[in-house]
Amino acid sequence: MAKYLLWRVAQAVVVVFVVTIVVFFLLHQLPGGPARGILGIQATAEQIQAFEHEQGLDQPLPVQYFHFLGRLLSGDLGESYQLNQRVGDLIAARLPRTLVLTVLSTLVSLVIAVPLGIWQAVRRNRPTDYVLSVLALLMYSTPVFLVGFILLIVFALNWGIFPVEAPQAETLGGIFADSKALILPVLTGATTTVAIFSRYLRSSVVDNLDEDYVRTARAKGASEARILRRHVLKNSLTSVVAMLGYYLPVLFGGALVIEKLFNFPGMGLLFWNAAQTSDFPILLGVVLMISVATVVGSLLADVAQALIDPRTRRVRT
Amino acid sequence: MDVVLEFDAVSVGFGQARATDKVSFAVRKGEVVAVVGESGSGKSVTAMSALGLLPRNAWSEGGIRLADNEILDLDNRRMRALRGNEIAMIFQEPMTALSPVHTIGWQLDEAVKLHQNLSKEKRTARVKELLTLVGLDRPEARMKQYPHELSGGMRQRVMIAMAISCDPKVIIADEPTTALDVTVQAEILDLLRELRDRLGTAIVLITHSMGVVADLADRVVVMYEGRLVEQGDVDDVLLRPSHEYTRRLLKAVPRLGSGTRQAKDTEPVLRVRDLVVSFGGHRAVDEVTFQIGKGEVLGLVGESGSGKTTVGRCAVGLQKPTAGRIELFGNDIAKMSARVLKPVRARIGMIFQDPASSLDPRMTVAECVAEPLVLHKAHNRTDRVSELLDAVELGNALRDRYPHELSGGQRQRVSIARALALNPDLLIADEPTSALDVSVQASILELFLDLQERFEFSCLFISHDLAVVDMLANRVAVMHKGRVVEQGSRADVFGAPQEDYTQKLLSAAPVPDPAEQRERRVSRG
Amino acid sequence: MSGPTARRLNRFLRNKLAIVGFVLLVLLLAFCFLGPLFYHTEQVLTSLGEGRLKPGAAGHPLGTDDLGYDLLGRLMLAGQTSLVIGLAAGVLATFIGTLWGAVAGYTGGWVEAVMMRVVDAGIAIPALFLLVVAAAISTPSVPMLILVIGFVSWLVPARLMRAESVALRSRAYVEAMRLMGGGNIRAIGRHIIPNAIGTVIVNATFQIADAVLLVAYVSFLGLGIPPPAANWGGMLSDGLTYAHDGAWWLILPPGLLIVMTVCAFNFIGDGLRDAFDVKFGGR
Amino acid sequence: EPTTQSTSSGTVTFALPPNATPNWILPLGIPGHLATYNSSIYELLYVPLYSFNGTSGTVAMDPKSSAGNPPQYSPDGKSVTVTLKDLTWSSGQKLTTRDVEFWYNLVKANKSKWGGYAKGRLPDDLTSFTAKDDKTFTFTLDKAYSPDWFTANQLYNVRPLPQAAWDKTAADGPIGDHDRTEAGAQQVFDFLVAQAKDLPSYQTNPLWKTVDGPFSVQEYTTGGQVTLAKNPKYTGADTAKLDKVSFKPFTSADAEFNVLQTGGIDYGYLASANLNQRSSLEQKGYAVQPWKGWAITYIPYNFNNPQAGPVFKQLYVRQAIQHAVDQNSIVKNIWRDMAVAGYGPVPQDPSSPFISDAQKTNPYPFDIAKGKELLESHGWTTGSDGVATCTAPDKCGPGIAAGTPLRLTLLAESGSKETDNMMAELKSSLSKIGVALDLKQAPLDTVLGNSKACTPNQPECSWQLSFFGTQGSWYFPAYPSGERIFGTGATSNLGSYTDPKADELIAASTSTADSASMKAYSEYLTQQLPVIWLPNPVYQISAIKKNVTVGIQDPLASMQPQRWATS
Ligand SMILES: Nc1ncnc2c1ncn2[C@@H]1O[C@H](COP(=O)(O)OP(=O)(O)OP(=O)(O)O)[C@@H](O)[C@H]1O
Ligand SMILES: Nc1ncnc2c1ncn2[C@@H]1O[C@H](COP(=O)(O)OP(=O)(O)OP(=O)(O)O)[C@@H](O)[C@H]1O
Ligand SMILES: [Mg+2]
Ligand SMILES: [Mg+2]
Ligand code: NI
Repeated sequence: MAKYLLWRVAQAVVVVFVVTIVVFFLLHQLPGGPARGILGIQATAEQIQAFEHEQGLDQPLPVQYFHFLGRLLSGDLGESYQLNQRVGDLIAARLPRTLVLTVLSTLVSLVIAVPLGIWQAVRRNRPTDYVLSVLALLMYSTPVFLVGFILLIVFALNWGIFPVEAPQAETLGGIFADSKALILPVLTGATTTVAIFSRYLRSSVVDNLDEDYVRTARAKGASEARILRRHVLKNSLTSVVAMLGYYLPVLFGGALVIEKLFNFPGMGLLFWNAAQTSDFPILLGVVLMISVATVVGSLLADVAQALIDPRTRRVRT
Repeated sequence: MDVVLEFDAVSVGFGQARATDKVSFAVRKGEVVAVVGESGSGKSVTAMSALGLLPRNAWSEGGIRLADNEILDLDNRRMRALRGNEIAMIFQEPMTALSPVHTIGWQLDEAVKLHQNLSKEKRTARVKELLTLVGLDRPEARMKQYPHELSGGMRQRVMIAMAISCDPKVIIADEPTTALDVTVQAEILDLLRELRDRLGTAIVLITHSMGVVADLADRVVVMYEGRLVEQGDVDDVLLRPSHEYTRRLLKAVPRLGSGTRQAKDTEPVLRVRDLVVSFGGHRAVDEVTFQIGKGEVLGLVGESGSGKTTVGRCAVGLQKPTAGRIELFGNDIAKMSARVLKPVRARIGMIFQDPASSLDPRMTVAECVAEPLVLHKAHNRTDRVSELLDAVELGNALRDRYPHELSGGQRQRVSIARALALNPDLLIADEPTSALDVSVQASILELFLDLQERFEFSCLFISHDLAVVDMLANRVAVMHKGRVVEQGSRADVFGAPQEDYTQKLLSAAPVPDPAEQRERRVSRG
Repeated sequence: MSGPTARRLNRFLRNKLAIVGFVLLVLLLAFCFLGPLFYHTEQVLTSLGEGRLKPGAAGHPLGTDDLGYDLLGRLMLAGQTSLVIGLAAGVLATFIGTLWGAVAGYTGGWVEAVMMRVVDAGIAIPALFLLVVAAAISTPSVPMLILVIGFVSWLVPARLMRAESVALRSRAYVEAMRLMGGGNIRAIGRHIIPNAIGTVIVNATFQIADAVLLVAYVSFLGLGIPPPAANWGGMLSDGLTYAHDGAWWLILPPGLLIVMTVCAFNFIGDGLRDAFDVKFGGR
Repeated sequence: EPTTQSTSSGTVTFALPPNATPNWILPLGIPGHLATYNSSIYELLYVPLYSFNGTSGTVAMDPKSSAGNPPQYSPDGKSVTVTLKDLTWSSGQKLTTRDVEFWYNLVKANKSKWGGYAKGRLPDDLTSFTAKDDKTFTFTLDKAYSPDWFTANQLYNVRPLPQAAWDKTAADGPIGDHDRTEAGAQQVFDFLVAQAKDLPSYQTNPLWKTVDGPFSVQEYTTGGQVTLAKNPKYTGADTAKLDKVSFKPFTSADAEFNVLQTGGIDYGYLASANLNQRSSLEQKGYAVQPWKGWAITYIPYNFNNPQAGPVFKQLYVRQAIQHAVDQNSIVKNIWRDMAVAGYGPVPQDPSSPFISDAQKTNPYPFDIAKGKELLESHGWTTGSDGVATCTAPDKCGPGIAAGTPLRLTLLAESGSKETDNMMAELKSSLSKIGVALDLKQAPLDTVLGNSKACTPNQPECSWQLSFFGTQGSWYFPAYPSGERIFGTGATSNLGSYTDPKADELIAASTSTADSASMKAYSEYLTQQLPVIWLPNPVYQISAIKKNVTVGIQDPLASMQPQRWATS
């Protein structure tokens, strides 16, 4: 196990390197460079030049990359061109919000989707299955923006049950203290993913229900509910676990639309604004973090799969 | 005596097709009824209908009474209370019947938990006790293992342990000992007998082994083409069969000591030297050495879990040995790259111990059999497939079925047909006839001998049926606890066994004569 | 009435919703591609004077948008873009992703490590960023969007498929096939993918839905095909601007069409799934 | 009816524009930190020498919020003398000429690091500083300038700084005359910038406690939440009426609008799409009023583009194109009247002495037939595909070959519904005169990055037309002269427009005291069409609680919260 982990960590380092190189290269493909975006149309030629010099943008690309790496090795992600903060601080300030939001909505989504998927598989091709499918798909194909919008109008503006804004505190404690304000954003985040998890689960449960071991469990006298919960679910988790592994980077990437709608500045917004203004240090910092999360996510998914399905553990010839 | 389970004109069908037609028989308390008959005659589906566990696409009619309950009328909840507790079933193919992602300890524990209100420790103790009862070594370690880490026979014993866990009133055992060597089989039969004697458990025993019937059954029911053709006392049926099919069946029973083949001295096709395989420190195969010459059949017999399947898998490179050297057609397979290995493998046929899992569930019978032909771009595939299916006595009607729509024996024959499709130079046959009734087995063996004589292929024949090995093998190797304890020509090993274990094995093989078998049993222990 | 294909068709047809989905898809295609032949509208030249008419206005059953384009006609035009891109990008992503993941999972070892790390790297670079870069260096068109969307969406199916593939590669029937001298291609094509078909199909249907929605996102980012081209997702997000006004006629029709498309594909997907599910239903 | 407790206690909550998080407090901007929401805030803490705004109805100097009395230019226009008002730093020291000198020394020694620098402008155009006494000083200029221009565009940037508190090189270093040597000035500048880069300390750093403005910092978070409290030690004439003003950041206009609807902010904004909600907002106690901007909006022609340049150089082509722009309809239907049609280089609204009659009346009204006619009479023929091609090169103009089609590409800013619609409308109406427009959209930043002033042989000169004016293309300082956008060779003259007469008029407007020069400039460029003139959208559509009085909203986009009042 330790050896395997070490091997994966080595791969991870390579991935992160490659990703930063690719992003670095792509960034510099953007026409015009960042100076214009940062300094605005009013900027004079001198200012642009001074800016490019100060940020080292006038140096050859590889040199710039090595500077970036050098700083990275000393734990420095650099400083935003525009926000007057260090990228590390910016991420540290945004991340708790994003994590709270996405972790909670993924959990809520799973809590809904898992029973839903199983239930639909059991009632396969019956009216209930059809209706639930349509509902899940309705939620899926409605853009997050619209879902959030409807929730806001109904629950916050018309009925006034929940606040219109997500918690404005910057610390985890503060965010949870205002948990009522979290409900709408979390629900918004959860709706679209319900369909994803539930439909994959439905599909694998349908397959597994026809397996012989289910017959054995029935012969033991296990109730259908127990069979689903204890036997079939575990056997059906492959795709859901793979999806969850994919969600880790999404988690770190933030949920732009929700952040925008509920005035909840998080990673998504940070990245989006940086992309709009070519704030390279932020872009690189966030991408770096997401790539670490991706590799960790895929590692966790692989480990989880091996834990769930012992047959995948075997070493191949 | 009181009837605990009664089948009253039970028919089971799939769509328009009828698998069984008005089968009626009854089982009384403390009685062992053996159901024998043709492979595919509907034994398994009849048995499953008693628990209400038919496949989804099946229908059934008639009456099934379990004690005072009309099974077909029961609702789910009441049915559940009966299953496992009052009536338990040992399924035919233990690999697929166990959940692959749960440990066997968990699965057994659940069986206990569902019907008995015991504390966790007590349950664990019970599980251990059950595993010991069915003869599994190191129960503690076994509890933590997953089904795929067990040998075929061990899985089967787990199924048995599961069935007896709640001391049910009725046990339906569908081929419970096919994967067990005769010594373990004898123990299991003793266990069942003891259960019957102690608790008055009624047992429906579906089996192909007339020896087992003779050993355990009180009454025998014979099925043929979906109908019940004969039933009666075990002595009557086995010694004085009235139906023509029963007679044919009994005539086909192979007998130990009828073998004629001699050892050959040809250049080796497969050489295994000092093979060691360990799984997590446990040596499953321990310094095994043997070779098989061209045109030679090596019978590999031995204890369940002694490593026979593992040896077979190593021989073809499916399992990486921990140590040792394996030469196929003169080449060391450890040194062969995948590219070199591929054509070599094409000269090998393999019949897996567990046919259900070795057939792709999404391929029809014809597609399964045709697969090797497709891979090697053979011509006239359709004809060849028909020919092969005919040879293993599977009618054309089954061509388009999927594996799950077949009986256990039918699946096994598909697997045989597939292995023979390319006329291999080396055949690894892992319990190839365990699920076949003796009459079909006889014709398959005949086919085998015929082909073997014609194409001179070599074969590693793993089997528990000593009579079959006696009939086919040129040489025999006996495995016990991972070691080959004895090997030599068939005549030597079976005629004058040197080792204790071999002697025990030979004496434990049941014979299809109830009286004789009773005597043998008494003399044994 | 025997033969695997006939039985497959039979199973497909037994799923009533699959037929509904199929009919729905045909109707949608007819609406978008044949509709304009019967219902002529001006979709190039604007007429600001006729902007923002409510449904039922003379000659405009669904009203008009800000620029005076007839909404019904626009839905047809938009549908062409959405359906073509959705279908093509969805199929492309599923195809590449499935193959990639299956090969990686089946092969294992070094190959798998490299292939899956490529996927990780792809996932790690936010799609948003790639879209912005793509927009900056080329001019959007339907084929380009198909490529770009296909390129950012094949990663998830690759991941999913690899997970399935790893689980399936140790099955005895795959081993059996390898023993017969079967190559990797056959193992993947004939055993691994068919036995993971449920996941593949669910994913494909999601991919199509995703692509339809991504087109909207992409036009919001400025990577979209420039006006007067339109797509349902774009119409929907445009309409949302007026949501506070209760302008349901700007939101509901494109929204419904998207939902119908997503449902249609999903239902067909379910039907296909059933068709490949050999244990399902009778003979 | 929702009310907030804030208004009753004399606090006003102001909604910042989406993603505008204040992050710079030092009144010496450095590149990247020059956003208006930063200067709007620090101007309330550090009184500028001269403040210009439009709160009086016209854009003009606002003596009340300026630290200096009106400047006195010498007759030759080559020096300017200023007398400071009686202001006091919160540390107790008086505002003196030393504080102005401190600013001058810092800027002079660090001009390349200073964000406001442009070659030839501040501080290059100030050759020396002489203090007559504590209150009066003189700047000597490098040459004569138009006084109006110089005050509004140059002196406007001068900000007296608290020398007695800031003239040090380390946090615990001694106060001294470090700024008087070049090296010392550089050290002080670097020290101040380093302190300003420590955003989390803004709330606590004693450096920022020394202020002379009507407000002082109470809260300044890294997330952009800023609260200013009335400065009790303020001694000027512009005392704050409010106790507190709070600036609240938002992630999007939608989020802001939601909060607005619950009454959570006193002074917010809405998108034009939400104008239909006006009456509902009014019921909730808001007054909705446009906040006009001192800006113009346009699409530059790239005169140096190898293909389209020669075509653009033809005035008749530009005239034809301008005739095809239906500004009134665009204003009415696309901007919902929240924009003002623009016909020339001077902001059209609020009206000013700078605007010419020609610009007011629009010489090129919307007229498709006229536009088509202009092209046809110059040798262009519309083909079957609706695109005009040059069929008589002698009439088309120099450099235009026969067969040249009038097919142009326009790179437009994305992300705004109004802009998308405006571009679609433009494409549609231009097609009617035979001009095919290929639209491409990109984020504002990309558009700006792409639209550089260039020479024909440079690869980046491939752009032809570009639009970046969703929120106005160009915001002017108080004096709306065009030297930076239409002067030959100016950096922000993106399309490389060049016209000797225009240059002459621009020079006149900046260097002579002749106020008619601006009018002449306005008239000439209105006729010459250096760009496509488009409607200029308002700075924002404000929604202000009815119990809050804010006066006229400043077209220069700064705020005077000291004059806001609650009732
Ligand atoms: N799901 C199914 N669909 C269609 N036919 C089936 C299905 N399951 C079993 N059959 C058919 O029903 C018949 C009876 O099958 P069953 O499994 O009871 O046979 P069996 O007597 O147990 O045979 P064996 O000894 O080979 O296990 C066989 O011909 C088989 O092909
Ligand atoms: N994948 C595995 N992981 C761990 N242990 C294994 C694995 N495969 C086999 N074993 C162990 O190896 C031993 C030999 O197994 P094998 O399947 O070779 O027995 P066998 O002789 O074929 O028995 P049977 O006659 O019951 O089929 C058993 O103890 C089994 O538990
Ligand atoms: Mg059977
Ligand atoms: Mg075995
Ligand atoms: Ni900075």
